[in-house]
Amino acid sequence: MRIKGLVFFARICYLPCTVNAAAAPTHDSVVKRAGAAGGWKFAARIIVAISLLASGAFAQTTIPETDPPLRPIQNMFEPLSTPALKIHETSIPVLLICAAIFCVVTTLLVFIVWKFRQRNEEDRHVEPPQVYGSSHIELAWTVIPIIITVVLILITARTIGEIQNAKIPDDALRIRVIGHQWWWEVHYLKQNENGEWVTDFIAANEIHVPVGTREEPKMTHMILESSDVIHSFWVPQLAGKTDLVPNRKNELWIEPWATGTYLGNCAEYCGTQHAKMKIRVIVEEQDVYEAWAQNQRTPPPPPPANVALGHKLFMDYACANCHTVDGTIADGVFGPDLTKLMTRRTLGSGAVDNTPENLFKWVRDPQAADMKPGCLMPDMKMLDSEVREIVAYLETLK
Amino acid sequence: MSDDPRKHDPDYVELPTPTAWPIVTAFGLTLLFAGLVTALAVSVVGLICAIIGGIGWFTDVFPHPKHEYVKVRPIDQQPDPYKTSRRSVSHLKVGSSHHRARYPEAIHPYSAGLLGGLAGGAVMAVLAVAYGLIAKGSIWWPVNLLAAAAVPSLAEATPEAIAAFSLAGFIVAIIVHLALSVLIGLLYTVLLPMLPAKHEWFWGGIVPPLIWTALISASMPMINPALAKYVDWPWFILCQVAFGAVCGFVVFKTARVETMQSWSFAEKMGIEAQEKEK
Amino acid sequence: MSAENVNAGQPQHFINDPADESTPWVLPSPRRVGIICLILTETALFSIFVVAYLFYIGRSLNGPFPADVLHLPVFASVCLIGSSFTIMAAEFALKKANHALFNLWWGITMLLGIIFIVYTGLEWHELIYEKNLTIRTNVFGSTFYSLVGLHASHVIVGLFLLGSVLVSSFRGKLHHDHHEHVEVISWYWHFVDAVWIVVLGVVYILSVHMDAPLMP
Amino acid sequence: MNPHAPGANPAADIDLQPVAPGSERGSLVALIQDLVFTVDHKKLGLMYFGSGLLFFVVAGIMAALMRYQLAIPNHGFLEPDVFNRLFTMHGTAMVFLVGMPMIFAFANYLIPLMIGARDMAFPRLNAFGFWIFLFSGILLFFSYIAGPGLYDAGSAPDVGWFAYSPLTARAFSRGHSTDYWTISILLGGIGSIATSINILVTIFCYRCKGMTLGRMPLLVWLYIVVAFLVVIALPPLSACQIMLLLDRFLDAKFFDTQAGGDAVLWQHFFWIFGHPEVYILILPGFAIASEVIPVFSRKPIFGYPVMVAASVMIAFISLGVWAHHMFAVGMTSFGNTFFAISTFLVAIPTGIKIFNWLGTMYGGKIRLRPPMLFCIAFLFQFLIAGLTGVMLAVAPFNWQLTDSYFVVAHFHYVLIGGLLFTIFAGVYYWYPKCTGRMLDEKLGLWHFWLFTIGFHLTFFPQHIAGFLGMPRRYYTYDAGRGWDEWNLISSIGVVIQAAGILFFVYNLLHSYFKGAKAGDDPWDAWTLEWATTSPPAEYNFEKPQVVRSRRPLWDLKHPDDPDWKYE
Repeated sequence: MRIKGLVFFARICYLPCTVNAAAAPTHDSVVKRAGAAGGWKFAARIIVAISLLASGAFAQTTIPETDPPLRPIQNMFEPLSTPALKIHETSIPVLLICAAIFCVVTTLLVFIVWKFRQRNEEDRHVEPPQVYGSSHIELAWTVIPIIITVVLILITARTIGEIQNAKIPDDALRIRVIGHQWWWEVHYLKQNENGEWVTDFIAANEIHVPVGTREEPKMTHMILESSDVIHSFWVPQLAGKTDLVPNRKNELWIEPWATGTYLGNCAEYCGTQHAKMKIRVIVEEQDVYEAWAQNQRTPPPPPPANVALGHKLFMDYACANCHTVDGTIADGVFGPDLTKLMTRRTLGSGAVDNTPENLFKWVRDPQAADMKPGCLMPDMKMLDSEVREIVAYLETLK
Repeated sequence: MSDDPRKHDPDYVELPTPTAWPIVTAFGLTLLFAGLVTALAVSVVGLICAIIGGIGWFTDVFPHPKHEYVKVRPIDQQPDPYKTSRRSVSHLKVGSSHHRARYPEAIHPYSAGLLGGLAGGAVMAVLAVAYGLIAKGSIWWPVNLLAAAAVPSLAEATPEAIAAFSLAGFIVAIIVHLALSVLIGLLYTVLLPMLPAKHEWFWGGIVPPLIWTALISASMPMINPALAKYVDWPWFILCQVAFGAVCGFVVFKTARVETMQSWSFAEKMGIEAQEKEK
Repeated sequence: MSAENVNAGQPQHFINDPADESTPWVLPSPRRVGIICLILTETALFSIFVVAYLFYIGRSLNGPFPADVLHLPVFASVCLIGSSFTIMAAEFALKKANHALFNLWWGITMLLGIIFIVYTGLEWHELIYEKNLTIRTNVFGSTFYSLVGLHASHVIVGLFLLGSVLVSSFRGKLHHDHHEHVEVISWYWHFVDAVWIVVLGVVYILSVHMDAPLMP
Repeated sequence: MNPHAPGANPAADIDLQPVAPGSERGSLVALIQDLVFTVDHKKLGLMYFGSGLLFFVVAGIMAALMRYQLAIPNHGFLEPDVFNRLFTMHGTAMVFLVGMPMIFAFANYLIPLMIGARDMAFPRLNAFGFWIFLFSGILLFFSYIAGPGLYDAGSAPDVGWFAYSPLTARAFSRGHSTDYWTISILLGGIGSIATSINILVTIFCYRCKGMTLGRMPLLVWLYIVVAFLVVIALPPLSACQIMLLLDRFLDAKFFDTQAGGDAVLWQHFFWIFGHPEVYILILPGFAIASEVIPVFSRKPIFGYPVMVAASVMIAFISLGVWAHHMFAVGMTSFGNTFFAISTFLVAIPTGIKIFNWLGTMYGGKIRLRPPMLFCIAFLFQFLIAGLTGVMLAVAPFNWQLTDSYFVVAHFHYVLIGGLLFTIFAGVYYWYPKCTGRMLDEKLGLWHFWLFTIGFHLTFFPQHIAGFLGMPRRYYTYDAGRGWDEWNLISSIGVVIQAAGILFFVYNLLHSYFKGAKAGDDPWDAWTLEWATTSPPAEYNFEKPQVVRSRRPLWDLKHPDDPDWKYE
């Protein structure tokens, strides 16, 4: 009860704009928020609009709707998964203690400056009494912070243990996430006869996981690795961030209890397109998840005749050197696995939505300013007609 | 050089001679490294510069650092005698009759605080363990509940597990209990002299424990959920008061000091010293 | 401006204060404080390389490994550590104003240092050309050459310092009041020796007998 | 009374001895000659300040460009690589080319004056330290010009000021851009260490008669701590730069994860330097505040021994907290707990210091002049910075907050709210001493209010953007993530800050020529630098000084009631 009150307090204090966003996520929550916002924010939006016009910025302004609904506002004070909740519960006493200290010291400061400011001419000629210090008050303001520190240490130690040393239940979904410059490779794992965890199927950038409830949580356990530089996996409403370090295996777990498409980001600077290394964690009902996983496991049929040209171009150009399409000669590992490309909602790790036009523009030149300039996929300098053929082929990969 | 007559002349001041060798050396060193990212020739030039600079510098300071004598300014350009517009200084009411103070005035020695804290802590521990034994049949019950603030396995443990011995819990509980007892004991050395002279046992032994118990009860669900779940308030308060009473008593008896109850609050705190009344 | 005013500019009553007059004002020598700070900063530098070496023990993916290629440099170590004693002897001679003896001991110190450097050169030559261990071979090679090389470079700097003292001594420019310079240089030399003892323990003894990482 | 012209070299009209080359004023050549040849601690201090200010303006413009890019979502003003270079250079320049020279500027100018010495212990080394700092800065910025055009020498570094491996490996950072960064830091490090050794030796060996360690001004004490930290924390940085150079030029394997090297090792080594560096930068801020606040409150510093002890404690603890920058790299729970605890400990001495400053002001007669205003703002902002620091120390909370805009806000509150504000306070306080003229008070107030408002407008919203999951080092972001308004406000704040800085720079120039005459001791202060003329003579003091208390000038001004009777 108390905690709920505090949560509310924290929300009011810090985040007036997002109170209802996660409570009732809707398809157009972004637009709704704008409408519900106060007058000053409306003014801010006008300024945004003017600057947009003035600077000739790109047109993309909002994130389109998805199913399950998007959760674009990743407010860390609205956790929807166990580790994020534990962090949140730890943060509340910390915030309260800090707020209390802030209030006390600021009040003192303002009071002192006001009370003891030099007021009149007489003040100019008389020095105040010279006080060097006071053993007992100095002792007091040493001991009291130490006591506060002891309290903070206790809660911190407990929460670290609770999150880092959690047991992995038998029914946990296990996946391996491998960071690449600038995308995510996701291996869904299964246990083989020897009890080892081996790859079941491979996805990229969008991580589908089943939902649980707060009473009966469903854990998804991730092993985090990197193939090149250090990245960091961060979806604030699900868990704190953990780095993906080459040559190391880090762990992260989530237990989401609300469905939705959670937006996250790479949080460790990893090179040119660090900003467009976005994460989507799609939390869905168990049966929806199962259906998706089953589809991912199913090898694709051979390409239909009407896209044979596109298929050939894909294999002839360097595409196949970097990308894998199961059941074909394409087995490259530098780029995302494209076997189920059309089941994904974005291209380029969240750079743009996966629409036919965007797919065309992406294949034609991923380095274009409105795509992902600097990404490791080169501009292949293909003719538009060739691109169209390849896109037609890619559109069959679902 | 060392026999220069100006060396002991108060009208002359010895200063190091200006020199360009440091900048030459620094420049050479920079070029030496810059060659790595540009061309080898840059490094070569840099090395030569650095060596020349280094040698030049060496000759500057060896066998004796080069210096020159500068004549001091004429008297009318030298600094003014020290003046201030603030000739008078407000006097203190308390402490010495002078204008300034440091407040060692009269507080209990720190050792009294340590001792009081330890004594209070011991009594509190005995009471808590007694409660565990009587109410839950286990001396580890209170120990583990205290440790549950920091030990995750205890925070989510069943009552049986809390009643059982846990090494981690024991160590954490001992450290936390000792640390807090001593710290609060130290606070008592500061606090007691400021309390009203009458009924010290009440102001020192009962009131502070009640205040901090109220604070703890407000924050306990966040700081120690397990304790919040199983706490037995009458016993809990009894333990706190026992600590306060014992600690206060020990501190108070160790060395009696003059109380400051007649002083103003700021004076008690030692951060202000009032002016003497005219 | 009168003379009185000038005096008022100075803290007159302090100068007249007998308490101050009678207590001499002695401060530490700048050279000594300076060299202590320098040694402190060098210690910090070396400790990072030592930690890197310790951390990478047992982590090389391919050989050669320390046990395959390193043997204890007994003679070189005796020379370098012995030079700490000879430099003390030289200092002692300078204090007694015995310049000939000073030159002798100082020269021996330099000679011992040079022997050490020559030994290191030979060792490196053997490692690189016969045992195929270079700085790029594995993490052992990287940490070994950087740590030992850093130490050797300090020995070389030390030799330059020793040499400059010897040259000035021969040219007769080394006066009695330079004993502090000499002392400071000897402190640096002792420090270089002390580092070698650490390097010896870590590189030539510990890592030769370890094949698993020390740290998790 | 002797109204001598400000800036005039009093030694110039002495005919007996040719003094420093170029001390005859007027010709530009003479001036440059003077600057190049000088070994005078005051001139070097001013040169440190001038070059630091120059780099500050440059790095500030870089920040403004970045904020313009981030003002609105999906802004196309800057390319990703350009942006990445900007934040790398901004961070590197602000830490190594602004923070370090600024703290050395104050150290150089003030320490010899405050301890009654004629110059630094090693004046030539002092000049060397300055020049190598300046050249390293020029080399770093040269990387922009060198670009692909000159020798194909690469471009400005784009790996962040922390340059985490393996992003700096040849495989991920081609060309020489990272090498520029490494070499520049390595060279600058040599200068910083040399200067710090010089500071330590000066303080230990050149104090005037009677100035025991317990009677030194707090500023001098804090610089002992700072210089000590530089001496032991900078070498780890140099060591890891050497390793990186070996990796990049000789193909060594220190950070090569393919060859068994460890990427996290770099982070350990870097932050063993990096965290003490924060205290290296902020302690001089504390030092300035500890001089200004007493003088403007007309009281001695409250609890001098405790202030000294707290500073030493901060330095000591700061050497054992580095891995709190690395809570997310996957340390063991033991490691995380250890570093969380050690970090909490820093809060204790820091809290003591804040309370002691408040204690100094309490019961005083506070003159609200620009130096004091900046110190009061510093107290307020540093309080916020300290509290957000406590939040970051809570390791689980840190897993959410680290690498987000919350951290950006936090360390800007530390370094701007803490260091820069105290530097401003120091400039307003000691400008009269350096030039003989007062800074204009009205312009100072404009500067103060504009900069303070702009600062909070810029950096406070970033806390909230961080709470909403906005990561650092993003050149662009999508609309609709809840970040838009906060970023826009933040960018607007920059304009106001820039206006404040304009007032400041204008004030510096304007007052140099037109400011009111200051006199020797305009603030009625108590430390030895005010016992000489403004500006001081080349040799600082005509006669050796003698002190008997922490406030020698108080003793002289109140001979009937001197301090030394009580200390």
